[in-house]
This record gives sequence, C-alpha cells and structure tokens, in this order.
Amino acid sequence: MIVVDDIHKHFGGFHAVDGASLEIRQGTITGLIGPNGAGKTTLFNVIAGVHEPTSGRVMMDGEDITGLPPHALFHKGLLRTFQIAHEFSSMTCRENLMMVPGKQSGETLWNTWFGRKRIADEERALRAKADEVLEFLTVGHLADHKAGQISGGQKKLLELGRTMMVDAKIVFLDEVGAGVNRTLLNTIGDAIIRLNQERGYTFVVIEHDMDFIGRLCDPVICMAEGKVLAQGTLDEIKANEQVIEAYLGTGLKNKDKVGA
Amino acid sequence: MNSAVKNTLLFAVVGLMILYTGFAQSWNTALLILNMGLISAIMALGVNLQWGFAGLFNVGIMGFVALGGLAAVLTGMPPTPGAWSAGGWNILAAFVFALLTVVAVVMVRGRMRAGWARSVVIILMMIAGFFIYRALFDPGVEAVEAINPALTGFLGGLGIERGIWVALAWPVGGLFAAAAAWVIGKTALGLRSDYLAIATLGIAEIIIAVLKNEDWLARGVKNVVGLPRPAPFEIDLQNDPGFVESAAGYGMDPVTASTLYVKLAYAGLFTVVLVILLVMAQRALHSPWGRMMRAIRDNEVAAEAMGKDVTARHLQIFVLGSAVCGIAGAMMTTLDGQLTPGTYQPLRFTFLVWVMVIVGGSGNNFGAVLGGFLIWFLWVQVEPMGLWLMELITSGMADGSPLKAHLIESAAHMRLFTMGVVLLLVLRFSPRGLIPER
Amino acid sequence: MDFLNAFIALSNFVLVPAIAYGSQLALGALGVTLIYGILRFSNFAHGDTMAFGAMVTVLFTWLFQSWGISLGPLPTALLALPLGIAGCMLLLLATDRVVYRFYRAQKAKPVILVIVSLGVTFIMNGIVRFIIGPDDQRFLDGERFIVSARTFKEMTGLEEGLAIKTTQGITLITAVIVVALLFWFLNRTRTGKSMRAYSDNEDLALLSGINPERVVMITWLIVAALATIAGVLYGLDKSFKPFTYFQLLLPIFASAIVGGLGNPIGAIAGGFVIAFSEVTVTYAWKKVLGYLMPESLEPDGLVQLLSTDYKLAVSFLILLIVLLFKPTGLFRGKAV
Amino acid sequence: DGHAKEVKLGILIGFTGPIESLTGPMAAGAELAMTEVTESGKLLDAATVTPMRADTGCIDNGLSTSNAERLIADGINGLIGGDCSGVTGAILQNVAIPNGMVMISPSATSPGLSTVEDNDLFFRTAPSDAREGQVMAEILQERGVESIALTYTNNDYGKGLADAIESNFKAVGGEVTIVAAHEDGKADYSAEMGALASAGGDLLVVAGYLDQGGLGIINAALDTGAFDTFGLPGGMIGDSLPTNVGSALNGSYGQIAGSGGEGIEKLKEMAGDAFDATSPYTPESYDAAALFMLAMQAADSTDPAEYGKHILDVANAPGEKIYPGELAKALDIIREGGDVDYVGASAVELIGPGESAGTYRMIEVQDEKNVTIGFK
Amino acid sequence: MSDKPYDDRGNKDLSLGNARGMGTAHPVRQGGRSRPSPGGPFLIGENMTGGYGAGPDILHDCTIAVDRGEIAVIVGPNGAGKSTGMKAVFGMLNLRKGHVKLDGEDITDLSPQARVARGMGFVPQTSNIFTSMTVEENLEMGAFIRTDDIRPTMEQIYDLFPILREKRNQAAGELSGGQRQQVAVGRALMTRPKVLMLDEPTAGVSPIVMDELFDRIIEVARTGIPILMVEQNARQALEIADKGYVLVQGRNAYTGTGKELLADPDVRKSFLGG
Ligand SMILES: Nc1ncnc2c1ncn2[C@@H]1O[C@H](COP(=O)(O)OP(=O)(O)OP(=O)(O)O)[C@@H](O)[C@H]1O
Ligand SMILES: Nc1ncnc2c1ncn2[C@@H]1O[C@H](COP(=O)(O)OP(=O)(O)OP(=O)(O)O)[C@@H](O)[C@H]1O
Ligand SMILES: [Mg+2]
Ligand SMILES: [Mg+2]
Repeated sequence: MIVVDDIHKHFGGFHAVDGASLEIRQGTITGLIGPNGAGKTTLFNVIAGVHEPTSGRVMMDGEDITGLPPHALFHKGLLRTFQIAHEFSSMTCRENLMMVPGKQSGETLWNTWFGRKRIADEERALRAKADEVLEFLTVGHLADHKAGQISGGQKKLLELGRTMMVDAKIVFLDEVGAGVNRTLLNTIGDAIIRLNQERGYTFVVIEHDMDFIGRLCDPVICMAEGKVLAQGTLDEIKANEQVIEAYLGTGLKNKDKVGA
Repeated sequence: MNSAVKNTLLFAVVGLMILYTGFAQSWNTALLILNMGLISAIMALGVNLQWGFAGLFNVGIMGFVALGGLAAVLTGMPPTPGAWSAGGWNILAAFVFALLTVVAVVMVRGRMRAGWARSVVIILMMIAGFFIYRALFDPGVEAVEAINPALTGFLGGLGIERGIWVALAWPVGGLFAAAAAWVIGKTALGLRSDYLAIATLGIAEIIIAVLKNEDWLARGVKNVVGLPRPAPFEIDLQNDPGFVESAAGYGMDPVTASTLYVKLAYAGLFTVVLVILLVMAQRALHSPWGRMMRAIRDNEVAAEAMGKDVTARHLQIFVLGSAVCGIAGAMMTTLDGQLTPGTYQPLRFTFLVWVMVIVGGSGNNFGAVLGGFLIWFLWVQVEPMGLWLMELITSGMADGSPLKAHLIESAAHMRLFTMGVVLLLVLRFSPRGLIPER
Repeated sequence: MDFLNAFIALSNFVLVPAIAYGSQLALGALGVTLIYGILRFSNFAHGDTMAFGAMVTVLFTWLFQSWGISLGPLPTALLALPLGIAGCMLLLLATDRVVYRFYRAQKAKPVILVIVSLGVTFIMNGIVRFIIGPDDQRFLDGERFIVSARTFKEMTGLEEGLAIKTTQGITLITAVIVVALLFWFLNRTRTGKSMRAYSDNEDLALLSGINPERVVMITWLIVAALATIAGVLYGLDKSFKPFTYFQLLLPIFASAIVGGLGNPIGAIAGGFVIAFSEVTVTYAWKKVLGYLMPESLEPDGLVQLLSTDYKLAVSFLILLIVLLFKPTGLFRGKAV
Repeated sequence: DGHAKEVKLGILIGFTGPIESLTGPMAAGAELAMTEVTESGKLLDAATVTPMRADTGCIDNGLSTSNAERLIADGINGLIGGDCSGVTGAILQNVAIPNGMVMISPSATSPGLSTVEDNDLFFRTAPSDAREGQVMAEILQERGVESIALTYTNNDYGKGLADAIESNFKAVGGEVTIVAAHEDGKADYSAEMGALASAGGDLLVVAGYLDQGGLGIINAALDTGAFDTFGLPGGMIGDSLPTNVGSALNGSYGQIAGSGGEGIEKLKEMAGDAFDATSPYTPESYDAAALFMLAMQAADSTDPAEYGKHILDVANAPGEKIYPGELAKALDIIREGGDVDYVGASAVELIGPGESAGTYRMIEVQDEKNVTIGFK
Repeated sequence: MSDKPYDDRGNKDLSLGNARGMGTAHPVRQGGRSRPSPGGPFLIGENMTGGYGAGPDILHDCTIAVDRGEIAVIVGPNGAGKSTGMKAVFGMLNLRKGHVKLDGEDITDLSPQARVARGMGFVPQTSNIFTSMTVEENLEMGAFIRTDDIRPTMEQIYDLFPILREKRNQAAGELSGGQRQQVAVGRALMTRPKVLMLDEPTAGVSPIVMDELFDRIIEVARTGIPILMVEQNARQALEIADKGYVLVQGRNAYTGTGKELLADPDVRKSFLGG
C-alpha cells in the first residue's frame, strides 16, 4: 500500500534518514522499532509530508505522494499521530475531535453566513460522534475540558481519537504508548486491533514496548542510523544479531557498581 | 463583574465620551469623531481578523487603505474626456502585454529543460518584454498626463456619482485591497519561512509610491479633489427651502442642520457597513470555520496533519482582513471627498490601527471595534487635553518665559506620546486588551 | 572611450555615496540584528533610539561649540559622541527596566515585544520632539571635504570630479572600527561569548552560570552605542531631523533581513546591498556610457532602468528575491 | 452679533508631521498680527483677538477635519489654514463650506485649489504655483540659461510647481534634461543626485523645501560637484538655506512671492528674536490673520457670511498701502470709511478666485545672504 | 490560547522575532541567600511542590537526593516530572513548597547561576549544547564562572572524550547525537562540579555510544562526584545506581536501591516493561 523507496533526509550535514526502503502492506499492523534517533519519526514525517525528503520517493497505492503537503495526504486517507502530543490546547477535547473531519460545509465561509441550517445539522452529528469516541477512549468526562489542561496520557488518547473521527486508510502512530499507563495501553491496543479488523485500517506503529509490539504487529521493521536494519516477525527481529547490537542491546561493559 | 456587563459598560463609556464632546464642544465634532470612529472600527476589525484570529502581523495596513481610496477615485470620478483615446488604451495594452510576457516566461520555464539555455531565453524574453512594455506604456502615459495637467491629466474613473451608488466604491475598494493582499500573501506566506511583516511593510510603501508617482492613474501627488459622495452636499441642503423649513421646525439654523444631517447620513451608512461586517465576522468565528482557525493558531503542524490547508487558510484570512481595510479606506476617501496620496503615513494608518486592535482586545471583534472608537477619540482629543494640561503646568510660570512657550508648543507632540503610554499600560495591566478574547 | 572619467563619475555618484550610506545602514542594522539575536525581537523603536542618541550628541556639541571647544578639521560632534552614547545608554537601560524586563519575566513571545516596542517608539518619538523640537538641526563644523570635486579636477586635470566629504571618511572609518571592535568583542571576549551563548540557548546559558540580566544589559549598552554612532554619523553626513530617523527604519530592517536577521556579518552586508541597490538600479547611466561609448553611439536618453521614485521598491524587491532563494538571508540568520 | 468683545481666529496647520518645522513661525506670525490688533484696541469695539491653534498633521485628513470641526465648535470667526494643499482641500470641502466658514490659507499653493468650488469662502495669501513657474522661466531665460535639471518635492506643491516650471521653460525654448521627484525626510538622496548629475544641465532647479529634501539635494549636489548653481523657487528661499549651505550657494538665484523688502523687513523687525519672520509662509500667515481682521472691520461684523465679501476689498487697490505694524492705522482708516490696500509682509494682491496675484521678489545669494535684486 | 496573556497567537513571522532558544525557565530570582542547614544527604530536593510559571503544579511533594560517592537514578513514565524535578533542584523554577539543600546549606533561594558557583553541574534533557558555537567554545561556556586556568580541565575532558578534541573547532550543532551528548556532559564537567545532574544523557544515542557514556559516567562517579541522573533506559541505569526513584505524576512512587527497584515486581511490570 505504501512503498518507501530509498528515502534520504538530511538536516544540514546530519543524515537522519539515510536510504530507507520499505513496504507496508494493506491491512497489516506494522511495527517500527529502533533506537532513539534512528530516524523513525523523521521517516514518518517524510511520509506524512511534514518534511520534504532530500531524495527518494514515497508511493501510496501506486501513486507518487512524495512531497505532498500533510493536508493533502489527510484527504487521501493518510493520518498520523505525534510522538509529542500536538493537541489544540485552547480548544476543548470535544472541539479537538470535531475539527478533524475534512470537507465540513461549515468550514466554507459562505456557509457560515448563509448556510447555517446545514451547519447546525452537521455539527449535531459531529458532536455525537466526538462524544462517542471520547467515551470509547474512557475520557468522556473530559469533553468540555481544555485540551491543554489534561494529562499527558490523556493527550495521547486524544491523538488516537482524532484518527477515529474519519475513515482513514492508513494511520501512523508515533509512540502512542509512551507515557500511557499500561492498562490503558492495552485498551488502546484493543482499539487498534478492532479498527484494523472491523474498519480495515492499516497501521504503522512506532513503539519501544516490545510486549505491545508483540501483541499487535505482524511485520516488524527495525531501523537504525537512518537505515532499515531488519524486517520480519517480531521473533525473527529479536533474534537478529544486528538488531540486538543496535537496539535491544547486550548490556554494559562496566557492570560493577561505583560505590560498592 | 460579569464580562458582558463590563463590556457594555466600556462601550457606554466611549459613547458617553462622544456624547460629552457633543455637549461640551459641538455635535458636529462629536459626529465627526463618531464617523471616523466607525471607519477606524472597521479597519481594526480587519486587522483583528488577521492578527486576532490567525496571528498574521500586517504592517502594511496603510497600503490597503490607500488602495480603497484609489477605488473611490476610479469608480467615482468621471472619465477624463479624451484620455482613453489619447493614451488609455496604450496603457492597457502595455499591461496586457506585460501579463502575456509573464505567462510566456512561465510557459517557457515549464517547457524547456533547466540549464543555461533556458536562463538565457528567459532573460532575453524579460529584457525584450520590458522594453516593449515601456515602449507601449510611456507614450500612453505621456499623452494622458498631457491632458490639462493642472486639473485632470489622468484617466478618470467610471463616473458613478449619483447618490447612494457612490457607495459602490466601498466594495470595490475591498476588492482592490483583496487582490493586492492575494499577491502579497501568495509571495510572503509562500516563502519557506514567514516574512509577512516585512513584506507588507514594503509593499505598503510601494503602493503609496505608485499612487504618488503614477499621475495617469489618480493624479499622483496632485491629488484628486471633489470626489462624489453618497450623502447630499450641505450647500444643496441649505439652498433647499424644504430642508430649511423642516430644520427651522426643529429650531435649528440651516447651516447647523445641514452639517448635522450630512454627518448623520454618513453615520447611518457607516453603521450599516460596520454591523454587516461585524455580524459576518462573528458568524464566521462561531462556526466550524472559526474552530478551524483557532486550531491552526494553536498548532499549525497538527492542523495540517488533520487535513487543514494552513497556508490557504492564512491566505484567505489575510485577503479578507485586507479587504475589510480596503473597504474602510474607500469609505474614508468618500468621507474626505478627496484622495491625497501624501497623507498616507504608516504612523497614522498602520501603527495607530495596531494600537486600536491591541488596546481593544485582539481576538475579539467587539474589542477591536471598541478600540477603534476609543483610540480615535483619544487621537483627536488628546491635543486639546494636552494643551490644557500644559497650560495647567505652566500657569505658574511667567508669561514669555521660554520654557513656558516651549512646553505649550510641545503640546501637539503629546499625542503620539499618549498613544504610546496607553498602549504600554494596556499591554501591562490588561494584556489581552480591554475586551479580551473569551 | 574614457575609462578614467567614466570610473570617476561612477565613483563620485554611486560608489562613494553608496558606501557612506551603506555604512550608516549597516551600523543601524547591526543594532537591530543584535536585539533580534539576543533579545529575540525586531525593535521598531530603533530609529527613534538613534534619534535620541544623536539628539544628546547634538546638544552637547552645541554646548562645546559655545565653549569654543573644537577638534580642528574634525567635527566637534565626535567629542560629544561619548556623552551622547552615555545618554542613550541611560535611556535604554531605563526603558528596559521600566518596560521590557517585565515582559521578559513573563516569557512574553517575541511578537508581543514587537508590539511593546511600538509603544516605546511612540514615547521616544514624543520625548525627542519635546526636547529638541521637530526641526532640522545643524551641528556639523570643521572641514567639509577631504577632497572636493573642484580640487580633484584641478589636481588631476580630469573632466570629472571626485568628492569625498570629511563626514563620509569619518563614517567609513568609524564603521570599520566599530564593526571590528564588535566582532572582536563577540568572538574573543568572555562576555561576548556569553552573549552569543545566551542568544543560542537561554536556559543552557543560565545553567552555565551566565547571568541573563547582565547579558541583556550589555546588549542594550552596545545597542545604545551602535545606535548613537549610527545616528550621529547619519546626522553629520546628512542632517539631524527626528522625522527622518523614523523613516530610516524600513531600509534598516530591509538590510538586517537581507543579510540574515541575528547575524552581524549579514547586517553589514545587508546595509551595503540595500544602499547599492537604491543607488545603482535607479542610476541614469547616460554620463558613464557617454564616456565609454564612441561618440556616435552616445545615448540620447538617460539610460535609466527605473525612475528614482521607485528606489525603495527596488531594494524591497531585492529583499523578497533573496528571501525566496535564501530564506535565512544572505548569511545564515537565526531562521530555520 | 458684529460687536462681540472677543474674536477668535483658528490657526489650523501641521504642528506635527512633515512640515512641523515650518509651522511654529507661521503660527507665531499669525499670532503677532492678532496681538498687534488686540493691543491697538481698534478692531470693532475694542475686541480682543484670540488665536486658537489646532493641528492638521499636514497630511492627516481625518485629524484636520476633526480639528476644524472642533475649532468651529469653539466658536472661531475665521480659519487660518490649512497648510498642506491636501488637507486644505479636505478642510474646505468638509468643514469650511458646509459651515460657511471663511478660510485663508497662508501656504497651500496647489493650482488645483484655484478651481475648487469654494462658495467664495476660500482665499490664500500664497500664490498658486502656476504663476511662479512662469516667473521662474522668465528669470532663467533672462539669465541665458539653456538647460536645467529639475527636481521637486513629491507633493502637490512640488509637482505643480515643477510642471509649471517645466512647461513654461520649454515654452521659452529651454531644455529640461530631467524631472525627478525627491521625497522629503528620506534618508539619502544619492540615487536622485546620480540621476540628476547624469542628465546634467546648466543649473539645478530645486522645487522643494529649504529645510527638507531641498536642502539635502543641494548638499548632495554640492558635495559631489554635480551642480554649483541652483534655481531656487519660493520654498527654497529663506535665511537658513545660505547659512546652512555656506559660501557654495553664492551665485544661486531664485524668486519668492513678495513685493519689496519693505513689508518683510518690517515684519522681521517686529518679530525680533521671538521667531524667524523669514521662515517660509510666515509672512503669509501674518497677512492671512491681518486680512481677516481688516475684513471684519470693513464689514463691521465677525460673521463670515458678512465679512467674507470684504476680503478682496481690503486686500486690493484702491486704498492706502498697509504694511506690517500698520494694522491699527488700517483699522482706523476703515472705520472712517476709507479704503485700504493691504500689502503686508508678502505683498498681498488677491486675484481671480481669491488667491495671491504673486509679485515675486528676485533673490540672489551673495555673501551667504539672500539679496533682493529686483521684482517681477 | 486565552490562558497565556503574552502569547503570539500562532505568529511565526521571522521578520518579527525568533523564539528559538528562548528561555522556558522561570528561574529563582537573583539575590537570594543560602542558609546553613546541616545534616542530610549531599544534595537533596525535599518535598518539592511547584510548576512552571503560573501553570499547574507538576511536582507534588517530591523528594530526590544523592549523597557523596553515589549514583542516584530517577525513572518514570514520560511526563512524570522527572526533568521538572531536576530543574527544580537546580533552581530553574520557583518552588511553592519544599527546600533544596546542598552540602549542609539551604540553597532554595539561590539563583541557578549562584548554584553553578556553588558547584552544581547540570546537563538538561534537550537542547543541552550551544549549537551555533564551536565545541571548544561550548566547553569554555561551561567554565564561565571560573576565573582560574581552565586549560587543564579542558585537557581532561578531551582525554575523557577524545572525539571532541578532533572536533574542537567545529560548530557543535553539526555533531551527531552521541557526540552532542558528550559535548553536553563535557560542558557540565568544565565547571568542576561538586555534584553532577544528568537528564537522560543517553537519549538519542546509539547503544554503543550509550555504553560508552555509561562507562564515562561511572568513571566520573569514581572520582568522587555524586551523580543524580534521569534515565529512560531504566534497566541499565538502575543496574549501576546506588539509589533509585520512581516518579509518577510528580510524586515519589517507589524509592529504594537500584537492586531493590529492579527486583520489585510492580516496578518491573509498570516501568521496566515486565
Ligand atoms: N528538524 C530537525 N533538524 C535537525 N535534526 C533533526 C530534526 N529532526 C530530527 N533530527 C535528528 O534526526 C535524528 C532522528 O530523529 P528521529 O526523531 O527521527 O528519531 P526517532 O527514531 O524517532 O527516535 P525516538 O525513538 O527518540 O523518537 C535525531 O538525531 C534528531 O536529532
Ligand atoms: N517549560 C514548560 N512549561 C510548562 N509545562 C511544562 C514545561 N516543560 C514540561 N512541562 C510539563 O510538565 C510535565 C512534566 O514534564 P517533564 O519534562 O518534567 O517530564 P519527564 O518526566 O521529564 O518526561 P520525559 O521522560 O518525557 O522526559 C509535562 O506535563 C509537561 O507538559
Ligand atoms: Mg521518534
Ligand atoms: Mg524529561
């Protein structure tokens, strides 16, 4: 569904992504792992149109989407969440969700002046949907709270909730689990699986929690230093020498403690 | 105190101040302040759209206001006899040709492969285009400007000068400003980093330079006077026996009655415009569109990822806000009855409007409107107050003492000083303005 | 063909004035860019700061002149300059204390400081006019020319004259000295480095034991010196009139941005780019071409690309083009 | 109500803004005339004349009209102003005409104002620039100048004057190599000077202001050696110019509205050190104020509708010539039914639609002083 | 953003200002004095409660301490307030309650600069180098408060991180993540601190460099400098720690020796990934 072809992304002299190629198949939940700074988020940003790649191409369903701006990708069904929550802090949680769907007639100025009836109807439907999503994420009681004032974990939930407001084809989740308590993370995991199975969303998940990855993801891709290091099932990945060296680690040389 | 009560009170205070002017000075002064206050409020509303809702910092308000003024000339003035045939078509042809050249260059740029050959062709085309353009343009301009330069020497306008139709200039002024804003926004908002402020600052200067130097357009610095106006002329009223009679009915002499009548007519028209714009702005704000704008303001990256075209929305609101300023500019020029390009100064038309918005309350339409009235009132009334203050201070001094003379003479400079103090005080103690955004 | 005369004509009407004007703009832009780099906002009040510093200098110059003190061929104003700088420093420190410090403590965003500086502009504007009045003030004395056009012609026997004014010479020399001093200060001294560090990362500067208030204070002091020097040089070379200093703001900002905001080298380069573009693009080449071309080909017209009415527009278009291709300005500014 | 004890005259000029440096002496000049009359006690029934200052900002229509309204509300009997032609038009259209207020501008010289429909309410003691162009062309021709470069301050005054000079000079067979505008109050005039020098010419005519861009242009021209002689229209004539420029200006010449040295000398004497009577438009301001008061006396009324008709009478012949400092005498003559021909400080002679006819004083700079060398 | 009065309303205009590098700290005001307060560990932030500016409290009665010759490690989920706690100890935010004590003195009222002078060194989690300055200048800035000869210390640092010697004249912003981290630690060591605070020194660092860094940190600790450190690589960090704190939502959730925490099933389950 998504084909990433030899993407390079350089910041000044620094090669954040350095020739990554990978393929994401329709209907899968792909895990993306790798050490801090491996370039995972940067790769996401390139695919999602936030960064223009230095070179390389991104294809979606056979169509070249390299360099398309994020809003255009959104309308093609490509959504993403942020590693550091990007909530709209002065808006309520409900508004955060209600603003998501594209092509709202109320977003055209003309309608705000002359099509108020239609907007009112649409808004009612949106509102119901937003409340439903909030309930699903167990944060229904926060609907009228400013999003800037909820906890970090709740912001993460809100991020996920936004992807549920529309019919996405593919969703990129950047560390949804970070800072989310484990029980909640399980709920999120369930939600992801349900969305995947019932609505046919394709997911790409960056996560450092191997249990979570193991529960959700079939193909797992490991990146390091801007390149794809290995690809396969989690077990294959876990057994991969290079991955162990670069990511999973072998432990310390200096095992002895200081004071002791 | 509840905020609605507070806001009503604030408006009431400004209203009272204007009323007080009416009683203490004259109703003509009060109404004039009201009229200019209405125009200022509209300008502030436009700037508030840009700054308050989208964080766009427009320092070229002056330019858009001036374009509105140009619209008033181009719609209102009668066409200069013979100007079009003398050179007008030449000028038009020059513009069409310039446009064609640009299109051709763009096409060549698209068709040819990048390389020095393309660069050479493009440069050659541009040079040739420039000379042909000048060859068409210059004689046309010369011919137009030669027609009775002391009085006309320009193309003139559409000659819409009957009654309320004159007000057509206002939306046209909005269109002019919008078109300019589109070009500026396309360029500046399209730059990889945002440089809107310096771009608007510069373009405003350029617009004024064009207005000052292109005499064929609107007489340049020679000014266009005697613009038609939507309200009747006082003199006509004074000579109209019917009017004089009814004025006498109210116990007023015809002069006062006519001046008040005309100002009231303007006030009515301006109020209608302000209310329409205010309602439109409020409706837009409290709608999914407004929600989207707030989202963009909060977090551009996330809004972009949620499918909102941030640049397009910024462009949209920049164009709209500028158009509102253009409308106000056209209204002001019709009120003045003349276009004087030399009067457009950034201090008065850009920075003062900014003070209005900030003091009134950015992000709140009513705040901007309040700021417009209040600051205009101060701008006009600070001078007599300053003089009074200086007289008070110097009352103990000997007559003819140089210090006293100096202080009294400096009273006029108190105006800017006071505006600065007001701005700083508000930013300090009520940083979000008198009527803050909710 | 007469290269020499052509070159002298070009120097006289383009190079020399543009270099002097460029130096003045560069000094102004340096102040703007320092504030942008370290205090992080565009200071709209810079023009009026220049006016204030120059005003104090003018007042002291008059005092010295009335005492009969002079510098011989050099303008007395140079003697009064340190006092002007001191006066300007006091003003800026007071302004910072009364106005800006509060917003810094509130972590106000740069654009708020821009608006605040607008208020400060208004106030300074009022103060300057209140003290010295709105008129043109003359305070130049001493020798007017290093070489006047007439002496040059007599000396060389050329048809064209080359004039270099004392003030132009002083402007250039002062600018060079000031710029060299500033660079030495920023790159070599501990305090200078701490200013760069603060500009780079305020929090980390704090963690390194750098006192932010001291950095801010020193910045204002340097800005006061730069502004006063620029203001006085400008006033000497042209004339002192409060209103023109406000007008200088646009070319100064254009210079700072073309060069790359926050970058001192950029500010200098920007000053010259703007000055040269103003002078050259609207220059009428008739005279120069007249010397260069064979007689038969001498141009009739003025050979002027654009009328001087649009000189500001030109420098502005150059600004936009630079930003289009180099979003951080000619020299890498603070922008991303 | 012709016998009010207090007569109020508004002085509505740009105390702030681009010509703020000119307006101080202008106001002082006008006020001098008022003090003179008040002290004489001869106007109407020993009325006191009170000046009321207000600001136009020179270029701020909104402010000007507001202030004009305010002055009218304060009960002024006549309006001296405005200063810049733009705001003058605005005040006239929006305030003076509707309110039937008489307005005498000491400094608005735009030819455009000559043809404005003014209901006989607008006068000016400054001549229209059209006339000056003619005079200047003649002077240039007499001196054998064949080609000139021309620069003007970019406003209605400068533009109008430049147009007039250009067309008149061409009409007498001269060549105008370039006409370039300069903005007042700008940072630098090197670009303009480059263009002017390149175009060349026997001399450079500077249709600007002596303490604004005009001075900058002259300095730039002298500094670069581009021109050493200058043609100086009225806006450039004033003591400060030769003082500021120095000996290099010697030999430059021009003209300024004004008849004979007598009027202006008297004004200078009266002004003493209080203000600079030779500052541009200061004599005209004195005269504007004087005309108001003389006309009031003639009409025996302070009502604009009444005295407005008398302005032309007192300004023009026949009658006894009146110079500055002689207002008391003039008031006496009028009271006794005599006729006066007010000459004042600027040789007032109102023609046509009520503007100064324009006798011009020919000036040449000699020994760093403006010297009158004749009249035209 | 109606909560913040001096907000920029989303303005990103670069011709007006540049917020990059702008301070976020609301540091303790200058001019405060320390008071003797003998006893207790070498460095302790005691019962700290506070947050950023006028915002909500982030820390709630939180205590962290380190004693001579120890490595103390703070772990916890993202946003728990670990970094905030570190900043609070360093005086980068105003505490509403609680005390900070160093070496028998109560330094709660001292400004960060004064704390540097007292011998505290801090490597923050993000933007911990001066990107526009060279490596050497970065180190010089670390020694800003020192008046003695800094060359020997600099040599020591170059010996500790040899790669930095090679890159001494390169702008620090051009270095790779791991190298930046070394510059950051080096900068802090240049003060010759009596106590070193590190906020996630190994974040964004490849495992090899990470191991290297850990080794260096242990080396530094061996020279007798107590180290207070936040780590996301909790397991490795706790292995070398003498003392461990688990923070959750600004509160001390678990405290113990590194071993104890590693052994605690709750801690393992919630924070160490089972
Ligand atoms: N805008 C940028 N400018 C310069 N360098 C950048 C930029 N964005 C990311 N980088 C660098 O690129 C590298 C890869 O970053 P990225 O965020 O993609 O890592 P990651 O794999 O997502 O790590 P983590 O697991 O910590 O989220 C990092 O070293 C980072 O410093
Ligand atoms: N400068 C700041 N201003 C306001 N709030 C802040 C600031 N920095 C952090 N916060 C908030 O404080 C809380 C704690 O943040 P902190 O950085 O201390 O977490 P942390 O435990 O270090 O997390 P991580 O593991 O991600 O580094 C978060 O909710 C964060 O949003
Ligand atoms: Mg990441
Ligand atoms: Mg942290």
